[in-house]
Amino acid sequence: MTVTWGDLLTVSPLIALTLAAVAVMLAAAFFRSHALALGITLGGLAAAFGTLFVAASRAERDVTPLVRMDAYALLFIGLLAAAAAVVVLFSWGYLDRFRVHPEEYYVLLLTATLGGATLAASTHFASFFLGLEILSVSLYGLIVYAVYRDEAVEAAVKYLVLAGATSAFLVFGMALVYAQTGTMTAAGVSDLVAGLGDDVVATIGLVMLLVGIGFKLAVVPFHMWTPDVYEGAPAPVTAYVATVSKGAVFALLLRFLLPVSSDQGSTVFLALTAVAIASMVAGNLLALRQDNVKRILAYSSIAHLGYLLVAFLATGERAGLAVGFYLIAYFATTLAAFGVVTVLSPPDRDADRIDDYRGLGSRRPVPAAVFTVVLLSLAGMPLTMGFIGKFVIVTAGSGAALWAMVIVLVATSTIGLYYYTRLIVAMYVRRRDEAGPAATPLPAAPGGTLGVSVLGVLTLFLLVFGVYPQPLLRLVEHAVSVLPWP
Amino acid sequence: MASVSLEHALILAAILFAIGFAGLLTRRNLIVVLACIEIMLNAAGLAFVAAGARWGQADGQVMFLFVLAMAGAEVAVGLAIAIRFRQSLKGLDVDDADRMRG
Amino acid sequence: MLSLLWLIPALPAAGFVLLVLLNRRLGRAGAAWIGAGSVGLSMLAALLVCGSFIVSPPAGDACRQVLWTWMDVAGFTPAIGFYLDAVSVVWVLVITVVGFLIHLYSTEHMEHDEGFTRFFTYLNLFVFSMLVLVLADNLLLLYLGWEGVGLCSYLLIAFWQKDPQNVYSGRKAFIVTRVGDTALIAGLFLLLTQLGTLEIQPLLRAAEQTWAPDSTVAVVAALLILGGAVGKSAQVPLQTWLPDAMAGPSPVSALIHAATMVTAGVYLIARTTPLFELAGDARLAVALVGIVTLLIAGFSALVQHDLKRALAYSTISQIGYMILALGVSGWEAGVFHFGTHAFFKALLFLGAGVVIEALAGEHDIFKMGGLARKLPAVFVTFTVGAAALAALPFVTNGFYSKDLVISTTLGTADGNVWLYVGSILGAFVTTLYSFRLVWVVFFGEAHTEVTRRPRWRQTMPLWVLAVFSIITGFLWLPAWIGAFHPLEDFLDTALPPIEWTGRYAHFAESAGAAFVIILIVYGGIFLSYLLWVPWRRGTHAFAASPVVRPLAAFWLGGWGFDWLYERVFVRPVKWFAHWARHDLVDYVVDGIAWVNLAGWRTLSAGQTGRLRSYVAVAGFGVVLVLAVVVLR
Amino acid sequence: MTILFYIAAAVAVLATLLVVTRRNLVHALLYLVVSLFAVAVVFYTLGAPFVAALEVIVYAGAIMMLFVFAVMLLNLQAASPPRVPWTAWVGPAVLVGVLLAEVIYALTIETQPLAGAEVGATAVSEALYGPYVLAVELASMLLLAALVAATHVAARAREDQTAASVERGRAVLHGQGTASEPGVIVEEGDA
Repeated sequence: MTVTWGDLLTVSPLIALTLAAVAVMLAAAFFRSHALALGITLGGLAAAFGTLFVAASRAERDVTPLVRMDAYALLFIGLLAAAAAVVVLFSWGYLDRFRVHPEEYYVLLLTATLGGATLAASTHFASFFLGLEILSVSLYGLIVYAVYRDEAVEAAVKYLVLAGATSAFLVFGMALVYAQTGTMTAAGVSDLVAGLGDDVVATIGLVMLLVGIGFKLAVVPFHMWTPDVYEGAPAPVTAYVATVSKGAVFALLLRFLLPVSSDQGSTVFLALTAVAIASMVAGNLLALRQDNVKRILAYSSIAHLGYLLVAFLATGERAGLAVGFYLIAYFATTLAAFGVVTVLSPPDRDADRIDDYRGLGSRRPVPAAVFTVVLLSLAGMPLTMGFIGKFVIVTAGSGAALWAMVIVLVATSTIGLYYYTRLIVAMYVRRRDEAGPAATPLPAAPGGTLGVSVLGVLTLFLLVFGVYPQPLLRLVEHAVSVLPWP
Repeated sequence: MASVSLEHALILAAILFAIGFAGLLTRRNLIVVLACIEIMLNAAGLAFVAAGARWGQADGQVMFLFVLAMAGAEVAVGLAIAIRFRQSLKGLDVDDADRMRG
Repeated sequence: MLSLLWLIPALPAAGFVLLVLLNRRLGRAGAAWIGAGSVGLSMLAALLVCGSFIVSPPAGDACRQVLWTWMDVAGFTPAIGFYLDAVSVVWVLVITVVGFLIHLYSTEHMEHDEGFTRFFTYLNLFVFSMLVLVLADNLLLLYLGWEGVGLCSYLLIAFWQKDPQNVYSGRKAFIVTRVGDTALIAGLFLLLTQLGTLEIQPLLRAAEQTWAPDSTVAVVAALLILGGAVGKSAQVPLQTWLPDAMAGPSPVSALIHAATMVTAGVYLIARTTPLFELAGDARLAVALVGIVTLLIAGFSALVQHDLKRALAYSTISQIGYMILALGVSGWEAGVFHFGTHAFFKALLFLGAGVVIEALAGEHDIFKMGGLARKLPAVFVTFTVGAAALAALPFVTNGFYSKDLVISTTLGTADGNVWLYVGSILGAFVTTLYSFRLVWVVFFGEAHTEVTRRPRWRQTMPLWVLAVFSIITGFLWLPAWIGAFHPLEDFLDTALPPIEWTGRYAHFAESAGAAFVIILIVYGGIFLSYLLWVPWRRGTHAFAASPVVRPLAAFWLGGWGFDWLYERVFVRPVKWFAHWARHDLVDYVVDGIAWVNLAGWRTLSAGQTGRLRSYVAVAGFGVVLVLAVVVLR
Repeated sequence: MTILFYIAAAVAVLATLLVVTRRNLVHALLYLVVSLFAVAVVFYTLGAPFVAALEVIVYAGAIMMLFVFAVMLLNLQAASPPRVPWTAWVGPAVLVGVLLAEVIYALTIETQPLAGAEVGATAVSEALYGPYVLAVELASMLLLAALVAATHVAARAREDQTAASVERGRAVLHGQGTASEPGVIVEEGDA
């Protein structure tokens, strides 16, 4: 099997990311400059985005058994690259205050995105595993990037140990599946799932494989690290962990385990149902009276991944549409949420206490307004993308008669409303015992203009596609139609 | 040669995996915790080699190589973070790393 | 002209956006002009559009305007589109006219409030949402407006956020109505999955074609919709939020919690009439909700000391009448009572607002008194409103609509004697409490000094509403007075006409039935006069006494009313008052909150920050799933 | 050959048990080397001589070397957490015991033969540079990421060797010290 020039063109988005990472590293070796690193990174991400169209113009094809560049993969690679670019733009002002060399940060961001892109295109255990590990290892470096912060170290240790352990489960599961069936391809795994029956060893393999996936998605019971890592990592990295790493793994989940939803009595289906319900309940409950904004967002992300699992477990292309659209909405909202945290953060710590947000409506009206829209979208309020996302999930879920999950989804969304409005109230309502703004006002964070403008764009995105989601829905529908739906 | 059954190889892998996992659950020394992860990864690699041997394919061994690479990467970053961990917490007890909670 | 339909909601929306964007750059005058002006223009647009609709009805007696398709998911294509028929015409006219008058009133009422711009921002958003609700041509857009008005209601109840009690009231309103909203959302999904569309007209046609009368699914769908209506319209058992909602400014109480939003439930049921026609059991439930609510709330209103709370209970009670009318298939009667109620109840709340303002924030009616001479304009208009509420015969709109409602409880096939008697009793209580307010507030000794008098922007809306509270009744005269019923003819184009097919239909339609009501109303007014003017002290003592019987026997013994009065009146009142104060429903809500908090506490304690416990949780999960795998 | 497998397996299990139970870190790491050697032998008996060699060279050689370096670098003996009492093992042992029982039970339901043929270095290399060529490139990126991450963390850690320098760095960050040029503050603390 040889790789042709045509194949290289097809995987050019991945190559662009790789080259960009190497270029940033080489540039930093000779000439330390934040602006240069940022420029190359953005250029690399733009190239990856641009080459998507090159790849799209070629017939979708498998490049070796490892990756398949079809519309589905391209959509997700584009999403990941766009999210990474947003994170990069947020990082500019943030890292400038950071007082450590920022170049390695961009190298790691690019390698992590490469890992995510590999996952989105992966059709084989080897690319699955390597993509996941590139992502993980890059994230270790990113989470601990502010090495002088004790919380960052603590977060990185937790993430590293748990990621390592769950990767071991993942590989063991892969080995069991391979031992039992002799296949390592996505198609083979899908066939296996479709005709699983009572093959106990293969089922154990699949469950162990799901441990690795579940950890990355941060669903119950693999969710425990989420709040600590979200809190400890620098805000833009948290945005990245919350979006790119989860989105990429979810893309992969759909590719490998699509037929799980066709047999609602299978063990794997039941296990995932339990995971989805537990995630929705635990995530929303844990956020209820939490006072750290990053932790609130962490817990709410657990719940949102639970919602996504409901979409995944619904059958048919409608489920794919729900997953795709909800992920895009989730990406935009989560990026904007952590963008607000980033923009507000003073140099010595992240603006993550709820007290930092009291009276924000009058001190920093634009970030406050953005955060309000974001929270409303997370709560699923109409006229935001969050609502459309939740709506497509509920239609998919009720279309597949997943009533228990749909009911839990609706009920727990109501709980979610409580802590989202709590944040909004904190921003706009001044308590009586409070003389002025927050007791220890947050020092003004300099250089946030770029970040604030990106926030504006994200908010517009959330609102426009909340009112007129049609184009995005069509795009997602087209992308997911290439998957082998039963 | 063929008298070793696949099950026994996989059971060996499972035993090693389980021991590593038990260590992970029990030991508090970060270096030992990292070693336990290595044990688990190694056991998973062993399972892959055994699986490859069942089908007489090279794929199992190839996957083992990637697991090996990943284990190396994990340990390199892990030990670097461990050094920083020691400075930050004046020790290596992972149970001390509980300042963020709730 | 009908093509301007979209302008009606678009204008308040534009006002809202302008107020948000310009916010602090606007002075008070600017905010007032934009806030009230946008609704005023919207009213003009509504008058034009609805006028042309009435004068030259379009084909099919309805018009539909689709702006764009919102989304297209799984064959489900909700459009951003508006639908205008006789029912929505009534609501649109009431919302814009009453809305504009209340905006005008607010420019003076709120003039010294620091949140002036914020107030109009919310109010414009509310008017927009409410118009979307009643104009929506599909249930999804309707739900959008439904949630929008809920949000505005929450924001406006908690408008004076400095007092945590107000914020609490806002939250209570939000949460309690959410219970209903959940039922409604479930109903919408049931309809969507069963009938494949949420577009109201096709959906109703599909329901008629596919569902047999009284089939379970029709009943369940109708009951879920009723659940939503019960929450929004503050009906039993979800009525508890409305009295607390009076924490908001008076114009808010008038607009949202009397005239418009709380009648959204009535609108919803009227809008989905064919569904309820298919579901006899659901209709019965509607009627029962209505009758129980109107009685409970009526008795509660009778013992309130807070002027606005008394009016709030009366609102609950009057919406109970509307719901009752819908429950006995008197669809048009319910809509009629909505229209009349909107005017006189808005009038009463605005009057109450002036009174409270004049007395420097005093809410307790027993600390008012003697205001007839000091605030003559308010006295006259408030009395008109109270008379309309009490259904004073012939001259008030309340008489014509309530008479019609009460007649339908007996005259239609769904009606029966018990509902009739209940609604008559309710009417009696209504006269007692409505005139009690008049006697106590405007007569007797003055207890508090008047510190401020209203100017034209407050009195003008009062007069206009007072006029409307009289003349709107003549739109539908009962058959025994004359054959003048343009409103009925107009509503017939959208709703099934009232069918006088009940056992006692002949009596119900006759002047005899009206005579009963006239008697009840006059009797009630007279009794309330006696109770709160000449016998006031006795009434107080009587009500306060823990052992009522000997006193009541001595006091009313010669009249022979004592026994009846004590059994039928005092005890139930006390019981109801007690019941209403303890708010059983509150316990349920608190219980849910408690369970959630307990869950949070437990789970949060599990987040120990310790890595090893995190690994253990994950390992435990894996072992559990593998056990299922192996044991299956 | 079979007997060799079982002996090596027994050694591996025993050595691994000792790894996780020994308090002395250096001893534990040495047992880990033994365990890895034993697994290498198992690989050999499974007909995979290539990975057996790699296990010795990379795992037992290179990776363990990293561990030893870390131990030497940090004088970890002194920083070791308190001894784990035997009671701490009960919970994990039960949990893991159940896990193991489940997997072993499932594995013994049916018996699968091994192919029996040795898969040598040539076959592995052909696979590696045939269908897996992209994976090899990805692995290189994995190592690059690890390199960059480890360098960043370790370099900072070295610069921050003493607590005092950390404090100095913080003081500068909080604006109490002198910040001459953004981006090099922490180095300045050492100078």
